[in-house]
Amino acid sequence: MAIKTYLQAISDGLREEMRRDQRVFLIGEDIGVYGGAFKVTQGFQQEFGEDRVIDSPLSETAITGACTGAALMGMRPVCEMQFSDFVSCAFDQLVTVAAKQHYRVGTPVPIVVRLPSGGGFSGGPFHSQNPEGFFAHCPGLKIACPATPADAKGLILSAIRDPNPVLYFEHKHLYRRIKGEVPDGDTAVEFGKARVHQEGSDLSIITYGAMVYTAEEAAKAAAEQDGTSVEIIDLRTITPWDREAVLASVAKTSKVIVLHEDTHTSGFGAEIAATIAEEAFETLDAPVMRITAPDTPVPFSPPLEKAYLPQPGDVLAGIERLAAY
Amino acid sequence: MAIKTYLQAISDGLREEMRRDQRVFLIGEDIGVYGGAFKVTQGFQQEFGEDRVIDSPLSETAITGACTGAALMGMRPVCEMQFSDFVSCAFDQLVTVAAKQHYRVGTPVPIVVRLPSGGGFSGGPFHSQNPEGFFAHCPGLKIACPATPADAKGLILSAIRDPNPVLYFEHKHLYRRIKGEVPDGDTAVEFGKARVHQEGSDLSIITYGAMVYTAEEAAKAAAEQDGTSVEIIDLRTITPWDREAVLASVAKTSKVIVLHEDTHTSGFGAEIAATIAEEAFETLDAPVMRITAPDTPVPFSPPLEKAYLPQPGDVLAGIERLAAY
Amino acid sequence: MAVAREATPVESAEDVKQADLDSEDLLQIYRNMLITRGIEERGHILYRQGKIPGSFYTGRGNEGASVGVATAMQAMDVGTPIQRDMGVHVTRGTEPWRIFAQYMGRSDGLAAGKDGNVHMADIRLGLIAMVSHLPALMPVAVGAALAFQIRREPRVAVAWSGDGAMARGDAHEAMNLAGVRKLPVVFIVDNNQYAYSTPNRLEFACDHLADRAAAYGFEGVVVDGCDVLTVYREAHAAIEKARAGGGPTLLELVTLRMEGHAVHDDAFYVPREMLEHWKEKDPIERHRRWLKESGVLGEAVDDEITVEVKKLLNEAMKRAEESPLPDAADLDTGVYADPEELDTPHHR
Amino acid sequence: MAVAREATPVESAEDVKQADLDSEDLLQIYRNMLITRGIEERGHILYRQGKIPGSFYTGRGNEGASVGVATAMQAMDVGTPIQRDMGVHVTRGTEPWRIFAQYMGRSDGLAAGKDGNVHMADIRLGLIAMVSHLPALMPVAVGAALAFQIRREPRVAVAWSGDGAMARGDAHEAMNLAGVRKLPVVFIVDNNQYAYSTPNRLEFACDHLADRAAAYGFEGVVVDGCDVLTVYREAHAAIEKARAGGGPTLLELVTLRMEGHAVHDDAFYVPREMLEHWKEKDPIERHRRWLKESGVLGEAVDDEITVEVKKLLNEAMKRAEESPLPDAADLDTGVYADPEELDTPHHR
Ligand SMILES: Cc1ncc(C[n+]2csc(CCOP(=O)(O)OP(=O)(O)O)c2C)c(N)n1
Ligand SMILES: Cc1ncc(C[n+]2csc(CCOP(=O)(O)OP(=O)(O)O)c2C)c(N)n1
Ligand SMILES: [Mg+2]
Ligand SMILES: [Mg+2]
Repeated sequence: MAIKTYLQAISDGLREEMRRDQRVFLIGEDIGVYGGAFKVTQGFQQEFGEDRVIDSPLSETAITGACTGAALMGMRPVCEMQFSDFVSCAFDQLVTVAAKQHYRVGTPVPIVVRLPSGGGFSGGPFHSQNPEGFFAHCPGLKIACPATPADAKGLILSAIRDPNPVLYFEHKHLYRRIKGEVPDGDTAVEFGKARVHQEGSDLSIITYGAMVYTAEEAAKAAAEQDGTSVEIIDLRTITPWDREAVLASVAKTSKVIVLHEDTHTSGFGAEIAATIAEEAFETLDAPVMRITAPDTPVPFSPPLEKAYLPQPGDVLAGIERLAAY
Repeated sequence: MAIKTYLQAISDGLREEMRRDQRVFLIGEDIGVYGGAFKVTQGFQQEFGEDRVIDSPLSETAITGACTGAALMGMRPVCEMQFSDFVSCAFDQLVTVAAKQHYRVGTPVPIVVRLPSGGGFSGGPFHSQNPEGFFAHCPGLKIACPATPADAKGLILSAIRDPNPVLYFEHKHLYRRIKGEVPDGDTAVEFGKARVHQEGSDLSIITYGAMVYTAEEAAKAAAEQDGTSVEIIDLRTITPWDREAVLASVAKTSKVIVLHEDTHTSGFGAEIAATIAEEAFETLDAPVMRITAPDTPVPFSPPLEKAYLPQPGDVLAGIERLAAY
Repeated sequence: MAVAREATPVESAEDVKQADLDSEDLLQIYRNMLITRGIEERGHILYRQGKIPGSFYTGRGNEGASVGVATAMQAMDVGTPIQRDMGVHVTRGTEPWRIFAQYMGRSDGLAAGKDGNVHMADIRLGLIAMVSHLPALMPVAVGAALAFQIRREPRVAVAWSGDGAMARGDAHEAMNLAGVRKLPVVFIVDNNQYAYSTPNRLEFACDHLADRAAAYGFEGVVVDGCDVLTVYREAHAAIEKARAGGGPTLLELVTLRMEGHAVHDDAFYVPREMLEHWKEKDPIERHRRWLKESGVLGEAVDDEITVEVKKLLNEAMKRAEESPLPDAADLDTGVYADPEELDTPHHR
Repeated sequence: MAVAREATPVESAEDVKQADLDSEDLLQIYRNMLITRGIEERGHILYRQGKIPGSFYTGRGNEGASVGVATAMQAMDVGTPIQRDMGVHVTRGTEPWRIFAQYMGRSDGLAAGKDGNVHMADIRLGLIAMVSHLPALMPVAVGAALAFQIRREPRVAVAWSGDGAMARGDAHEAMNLAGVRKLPVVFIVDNNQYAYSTPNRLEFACDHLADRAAAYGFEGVVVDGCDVLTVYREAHAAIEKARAGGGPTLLELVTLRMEGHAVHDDAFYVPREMLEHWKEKDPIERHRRWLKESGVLGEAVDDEITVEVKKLLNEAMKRAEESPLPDAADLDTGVYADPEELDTPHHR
């Protein structure tokens, strides 16, 4: 067990799996010589060679499509979008080709798309997005959004071993800011199993990715303020997502906030909220509250971006409102 | 006032607006000489010439991007995706370029993308989709899904005049099957105003597009069966959508089914259901029920496709279940 | 300005020998072309009888192009044939009855009714099932080639596109990546001069689509797609060049789409004279003539083959009609793969 | 095999006269290059002072290319400059203080703080604000050209791409559509030999990106991007050809990116000798030398211009710093346009 950054955990997971499984290779823009825009694959090309760590042309469609083809030939490709925002250029390859292949003709497409995502550093409308909500609507894809270093490693391992196309969202704001214990060795984390980030009894916050820490701060403030006990459920993966864990938490607390950094309308929070409202109708003591980014592009200038991103204060206000319901 | 097919209504709307406004032009695959895969623009090239009815190369990205550029130069472009499924190839141009332009720098992008959508004739996974759910998650786009000939015409007029990028979903199964009165002349239908397709008091069905008729059949059966009175709300546009009308109906009936042909998870139904559950928490007498296609690609073979598409019987069963709640 | 090479036609038996084809191969090509056309003709009838749901596409006029290329592939090679390439499926050994079952949406169709018509392939025969979105499998074929290159396997991927589909970004990104990494892939353009109703002149502005190869640093060749032997020779050369590490080639196979885009389309926009002219060039008739002139095919054998093909197809149709429709309960199976499914040969 | 033409350098004053430039134009080019570099140098300082949020990009080495092309455009023309093309904004009259305000995310920035750094443009100056996703504005520029063609206006659109971005599908679809319809558009490739850390040889496999023009049926020209006068001449010729109905041209302007991809990148992957070599070719120094040798620029005027530019930029920085940050209340305004916004000049 060692303390690692979130970024280091992803890097270690990739490296270990590449050592373990010759079929794994990486492809993306500037991931080789440069080691990736965020240096996740620094040193990889030296260790694994140019054949397994491929600096591709600026071609998200070709990168993604090539992964599908290589996967069909028995490889385990892992590609990187330089920023998750650019996955819009690979949308068709993911949604039309990779996602539907198995249903249509029964051939598995074991690919992983790494997606550095999220805001918080004035990246502006094209370097800050959380596009998971688009893909959550596409049957055939799986989606991981780790929050902790241990999950970052555990989920990248599972993603690579999964026989399906997996979108792996790695939150840039967590890369170097979040450190945590990462168990040594082969510690894959199962998809579809939520994690209780913190137990509580008065109210549940259902969230994932960087918002886990926003929830944590708000919960701490609430506890200090008037002893409100907040349970935080970290979904870890949103396709599949752990309805049972969510419903169990709601059954306990009867009040729930769904929190994400993606925009509001038709975000994955809508799915969670709709499901809770449907399945836990009898249990709920208050309407399910969604706290999300507003329905705008991600603005660049700090005062706007700060207002855009859900802040601990926003969540605290939500907790208070729900508690008073 | 004349009786027209849904297809004729779209065609008339386009033609009239092209006569009225020289800035309107059409671009798409096979829309000129051939008159479009569904013949919506038959005869248009003869009337308006090759400059205003452009047979483009097979290039959804270029078509959509070119519309944006022409719009920025003061034109009112209307493009056609041959099938709405192919809009996945223009995803980036819509979501990254067209949708964000006004927020970023204040320049309006008045384009319309026509999207023949929907299943029901063994089109299979790539000619039957209802991809509106993906785009409902993108701020900056507007989305229309007319169900009646009058709305088909009224909404295409509004779409062309709207200063924003509009996705106009025209349901292929309605093209020639649905006839109805279409008022003569310039009868634009406002975006964001739902239509009460049929009044009722026991239960509300919130829907749009072809599912309006599925709801109608089910409602009829329910009425005949035991006098259950179903109200059907046709949203007409899903961005923006008429929350007030929906909430007013729910306030009246206290029970609600959200129905769409798009797939379930993170479909627009989740947004509607989540919103109702949040805003009408005190009014609801039963959980909001979603009836949708399952989370699979659209299968080809008739028994599978029939099972895939929500049928009147499925809706009737939902009505019964909710009524008994 | 044309930059691609124009392939000279195969003329003599000597040419053919150089191309490594013996008499049995030449007859097999003939047989495969007949089966290909036979499947589509019968499919068309089944469609008119209401036995095939959805739409129906044929590749009449493209039998030489598709069979020629597939014949040049080795068993270990892989390909991503498209809507006019029934000949590829046939040549690589797809059983006709399964194709009819596919058309009819039956359980024994290659997509088991989940997908229809030409959206099919048998991965065990090295073919990857096309998607509608054209030409989205070009990058996929390039990825297969990438796998071969990484594993140092002497295998080649063959990627197909139509003339119209060459306008899409996927074609560009795929060919560019292949050129940069000198991947073992051969690009085939089925240039049948139309994309639905859109003629070549509204699709591209260079002389030949094969000219595009220069933009990606490899060779382009324009080939008469009605001449199966020339197609074979050029495909063989390109495939073996790729196998030897020589990188990609782009072969443009020029034909005319002899029927509508799909059966609902009477192709009124194709000039009648043009159709007449290309009818003369029919690839099956041409090959038959060549076989006869070259003494490879006598009347008797020709009759024998014709009867045999007819029998094969009639039995295939019968068997396909016996295949059950899928069960509605299968609707939501198979969206995701299970881990054990990775242990299939093509995944090792 | 190279197919593009290689532009011969402008040498004499005679050449220049033919290119329609008088002394004032030549000095204005010089001034614009100085302002361009000055803005980016000062921006870099502001960034290090923590006054610019996010990331920071410069186009050092590209001043000749960007100013040269923009000088060749007429006021009625439009363009979609990219991350190395500050010279285009400057040449077309964007006020430097608004660029600094843009960098700093202030209300007076061209994007009013909604977007940052080079993602900006003033549509009233005929420029369309770039998006990050490269080169997604190439089809947009083509659409502008389509509007001009439909309306029979003698206007030209200029579309920029980097060398790296040319690998993307958008570049292909845009150039193909432009070629097919012979649209009045000129494509500029800022080939600075790298895409972030990726060198040309991993981006494309043809000799020159300008060779690609042949794939779309128009002319490609390779130009020394450090030579502003040659850039001007070729851009002028291409733009006027387009205006006259001659269709598109692809100009590849070869330079070297003289700094990292953005300020966080020390560009360790660019060989030092290469940087040294290209430093000698600096476009500003080169033009200055040429002006002096041609007798257009004397010491006194040079000093005057230098002082004037310094003053302009210092005042601009000051003014920009006085511009307020946007109000959080503006967060959700402007997602949708209102109908009356269509009544702006560029929308008529
Ligand atoms: C991305 C995409 N857009 C539109 C279509 C609809 N479509 C199907 S086939 C076709 C024409 C294809 O032409 P070509 O590539 O020349 O192939 P052909 O059918 O002529 O063999 C079109 C437009 C499609 N399949 N994919
Ligand atoms: C579609 C897309 N993918 C990735 C990126 C990230 N990115 C920004 S600039 C850049 C390199 C661009 O290279 P080039 O086109 O040569 O322009 P240069 O920066 O060298 O001027 C990359 C990869 C992007 N902006 N857009
Ligand atoms: Mg064709
Ligand atoms: Mg570059």
